[in-house]
Amino acid sequence: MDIDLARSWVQAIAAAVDQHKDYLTQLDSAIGDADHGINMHRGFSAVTTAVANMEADIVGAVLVKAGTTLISSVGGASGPLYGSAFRAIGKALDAPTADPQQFAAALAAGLQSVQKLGAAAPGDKTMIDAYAPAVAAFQLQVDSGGDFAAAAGAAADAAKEGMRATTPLQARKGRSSYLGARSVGHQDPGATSTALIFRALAETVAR
Amino acid sequence: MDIDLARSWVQAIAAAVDQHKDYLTQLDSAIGDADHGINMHRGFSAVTTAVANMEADIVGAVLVKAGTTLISSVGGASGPLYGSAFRAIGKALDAPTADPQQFAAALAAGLQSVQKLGAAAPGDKTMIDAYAPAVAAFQLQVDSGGDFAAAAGAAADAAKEGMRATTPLQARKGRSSYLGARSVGHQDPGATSTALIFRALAETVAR
Amino acid sequence: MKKLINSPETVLDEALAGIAAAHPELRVDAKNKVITRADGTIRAGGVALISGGGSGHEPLHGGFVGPGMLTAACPGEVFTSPVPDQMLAAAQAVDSGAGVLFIVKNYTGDVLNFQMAAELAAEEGIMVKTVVVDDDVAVQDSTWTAGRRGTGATVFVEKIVGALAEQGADLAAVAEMGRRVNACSRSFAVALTACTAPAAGKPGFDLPEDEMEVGVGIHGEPGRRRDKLRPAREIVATALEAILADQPLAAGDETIVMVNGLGATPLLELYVVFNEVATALTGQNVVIARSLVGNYVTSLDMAGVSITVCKADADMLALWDAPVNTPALRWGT
Amino acid sequence: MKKLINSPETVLDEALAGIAAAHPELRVDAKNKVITRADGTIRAGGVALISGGGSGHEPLHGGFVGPGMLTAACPGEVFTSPVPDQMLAAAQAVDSGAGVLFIVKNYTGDVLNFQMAAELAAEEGIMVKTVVVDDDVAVQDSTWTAGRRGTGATVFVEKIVGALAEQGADLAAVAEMGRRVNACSRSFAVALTACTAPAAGKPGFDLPEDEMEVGVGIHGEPGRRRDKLRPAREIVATALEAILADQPLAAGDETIVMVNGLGATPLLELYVVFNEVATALTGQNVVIARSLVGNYVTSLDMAGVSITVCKADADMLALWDAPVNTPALRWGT
Ligand SMILES: Nc1ncnc2c1ncn2[C@@H]1O[C@H](COP(=O)(O)OP(=O)(O)O)[C@@H](O)[C@H]1O
Ligand SMILES: Nc1ncnc2c1ncn2[C@@H]1O[C@H](COP(=O)(O)OP(=O)(O)O)[C@@H](O)[C@H]1O
Ligand SMILES: [Mg+2]
Ligand SMILES: [Mg+2]
Ligand SMILES: [Mg+2]
Ligand SMILES: [Mg+2]
Repeated sequence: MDIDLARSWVQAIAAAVDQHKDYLTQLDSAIGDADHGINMHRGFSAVTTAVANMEADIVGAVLVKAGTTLISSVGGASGPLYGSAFRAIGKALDAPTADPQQFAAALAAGLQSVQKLGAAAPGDKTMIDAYAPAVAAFQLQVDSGGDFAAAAGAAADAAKEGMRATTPLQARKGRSSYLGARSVGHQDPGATSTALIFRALAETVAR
Repeated sequence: MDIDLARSWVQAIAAAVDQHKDYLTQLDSAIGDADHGINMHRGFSAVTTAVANMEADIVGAVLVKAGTTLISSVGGASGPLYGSAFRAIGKALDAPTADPQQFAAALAAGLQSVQKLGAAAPGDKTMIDAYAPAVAAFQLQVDSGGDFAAAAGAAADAAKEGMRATTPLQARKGRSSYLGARSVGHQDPGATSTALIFRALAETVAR
Repeated sequence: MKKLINSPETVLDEALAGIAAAHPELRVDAKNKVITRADGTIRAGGVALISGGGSGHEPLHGGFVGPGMLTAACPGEVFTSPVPDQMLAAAQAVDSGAGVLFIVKNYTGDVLNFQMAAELAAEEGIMVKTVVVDDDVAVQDSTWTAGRRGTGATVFVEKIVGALAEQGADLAAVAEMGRRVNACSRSFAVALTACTAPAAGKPGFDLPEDEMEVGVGIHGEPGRRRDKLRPAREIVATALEAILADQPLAAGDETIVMVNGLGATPLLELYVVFNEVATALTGQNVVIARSLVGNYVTSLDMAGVSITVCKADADMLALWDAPVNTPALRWGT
Repeated sequence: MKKLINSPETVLDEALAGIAAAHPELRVDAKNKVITRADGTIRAGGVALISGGGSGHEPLHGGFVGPGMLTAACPGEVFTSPVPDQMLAAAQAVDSGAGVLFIVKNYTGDVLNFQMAAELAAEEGIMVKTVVVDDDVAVQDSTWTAGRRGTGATVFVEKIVGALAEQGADLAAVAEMGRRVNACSRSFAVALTACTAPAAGKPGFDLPEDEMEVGVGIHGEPGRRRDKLRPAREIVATALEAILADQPLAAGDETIVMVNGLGATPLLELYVVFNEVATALTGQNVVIARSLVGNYVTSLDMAGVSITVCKADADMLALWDAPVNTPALRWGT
């Protein structure tokens, strides 16, 4: 991964969020407050602008900028969580390029930072349920010799599976937890946007 | 007409209003504020109670009482208007009985009092459009030798016709006048309750 | 019908009991349905102000009873004017001998019932004058109608006249000021939804998802015409056009402006509307000297807004600023 | 969607412009989205109170900025917590050196964003303490949830703590009082209709004509359960049962009670509800020492009501009675 690829990744996320904005909001309408698509859209639109012409000499600079921008523009629960994730990922990538092993470690640092901030565990029906398996799948591919594209593809698939697996869960964190048993049967909006983020990574890397 | 008949008349009005309450409200909903049935029902329920056990030695006492009770319990436009009408009718009947000629004059006094208070002319789409033809028809029957029952029957028919004739009119008085041309095509609620009042008279007298 | 009530028949009595429980500064005469100030009435020799009208417009009128505003309010059944007995009882309760001013919104029912009350009060030796409020420019030609409706300007009349009465002005002066305030006030309203009167049980009219009623009153009746729903900016332009056509305003004129929610409109939206009104008026160099944004003259659960503009002179502005201490309007000391 | 707006994207900016135009006593920083008092900030050496949250709950929080209550408010997008930059800008604008108290409703988003702001402010050398309000007993077991939501008690905390700050108490004392008020306050809400967020464009949920959502929050989300619509008396019984189960009240206890409309509920109905609350509590010899009935913490155009009960001690009652001068709450001198 290099600086341009990092930039392409966040731009690809922005495009995906733009496309799936109403879907994310609709998911959040069922078990939340009907703003997740709007929040993500506001955030990644700002990110696109922020990273467009920025000078960067390390990969992480773009991602730290993305994270900081998310924090400053999203609000809600997802803003600080995704913002910290991208900041942590970026901080771990302090060179002009990153190899798959380094990127795996960075993704893990991002996950850790979300969990530190939000205190959610796997199974709580949050973005963690897509993020954690994605990180694990990425690492597994890298460890078994897979290249960046293979790792990112595996991560995207795992995130999607994790996202799907949130449907039968009862939420224990975030706004949907207020619904108690009524949160069962709905897919988590944050897990869904996390799946978009990893799919965007896979597609960017594969290009 | 004697005291018992007067009492029976207002009780028959109360019964008719009770039966047609929702219909009156529905008519008022189209071109007014959806309370005419409720208003009339509140008023004539109070009248029923008020005249139930009252001592009276003249016919008018019952009707004055009815009018005073309407004023004290109805509110809205119809309360003072019907209240004054019944008070005026009652004041004109200061004997234990009244013959058809006397009753015709009393009805006319009632009409005059409504017009003095409300300043509506025939054709303004108000209760006047049922009341005025009823009074005229009653008088006509009496003048041509008809008995009380015939006169009351003619009045009821005329009131009903007058009520029907309000439908194509544009309102110029009361709340429905605010609708301008949009009031056209709806039957006036007050003309409808007036028709009920004269029908109740005809049925009471015929019994 | 979705309402937080026990039964349509008991709404008014129970709401009055709630008002009594919530506002120790008010006294609620449940039998006569009269709301007065708990601390007696008014200062000795002062003119008493009595208003009233159908319920369903809260905080009007009960919420405006208190020092600097009304002396008494007479709530009728929902959307039905009160009966004369109420106003008579109120007048008897609060008259200091200096007389009472009836503040009446121009509806046939209200006018007739207050008129009967005035006659009854006169028979009891109480001096009565009446101000009829008729500010709604949606109702145009009074030879073809019952005359313009009384709506938002009622708040302006009650506040300004209340301050004058508090200063000890006599009945004639108080009534004259009421007429002046009314004469320089205009209102216009639009509704996005119909309201549901508890006893009627269903909305007063059906309104498609993309339409609004233009020129509505405050009793759930349809307006002058139906139109496609438009952006706030265009709605405000329509309302101001009607208001200014009837009462032109010149550069430098000072106004009191109320943007009033009809019941179900979020305050957030009322501020959006006020922004449009302010932009439009200040664009013509008209000064918004004072303003109210909120729910003051409602129409149960109707979604919509009314805009009232009063071209105020210095006297009126000074009286506006005078202290007022009521449940719904409170400032100064 | 029926809204008096120009576009979903511009609602917040335009509403803030409307607030600025309507309230000369407030200063609205449109760029940073911060509302402060126009007359500078607070008295020298005083603790500043900053609150904020998603928009759509007006008058909360901007309507509570003023002497005796908040120093600044940070409105987020509709139903979305503000971003840390807003609270940082607010803290920088109003800190007198005595520190700022963040009053935060307990939602993951609000808590995280205020937490980040607190870190940023600390880096700027501003002392910050935070009170998290979590009064909603509809959310029960915090090991299974994000913890109880913050709703109506926010008004109590802001008012009482605002009075204490005005008296010159230091940051620790002010924060401690905030925690005390929160600890003795409980809320419960029901909704008769869903609300529609402008950007979402349609109601958050479908609710049949004869059903209600029981135990809702203030963000348009469905409640704990759905139930048949019931008379006000039974709804109040359900709410008080939940409140009293969590915070028992004994005969003689003094309370501050708020019956709060969620946005589209007529004041007439709120008084009916308050009457039921008053009847129930006084039936148990619990004293309603102070009360609020009206729209204070709304949920856009949701029809429904929340009931908040604070078991208040003498300090709290005295602070409650202290003067307050904000757009939405005003009394004393
Ligand atoms: N404590 C948490 N840890 C991780 N993710 C969380 C947490 N709380 C909420 N989320 C995620 O945030 C998503 C909601 O984001 P969003 O709708 O933007 O914010 P809000 O809930 O404040 O409206 C949820 O679907 C969930 O995946
Ligand atoms: N000026 C008037 N003269 C005669 N009848 C009138 C007048 N104004 C209104 N009405 C009658 O009153 C009826 C409405 O009565 P009601 O609904 O009880 O009162 P309100 O209009 O105050 O709600 C109208 O249908 C009309 O027949
Ligand atoms: Mg959300
Ligand atoms: Mg009517
Ligand atoms: Mg009526
Ligand atoms: Mg949100």
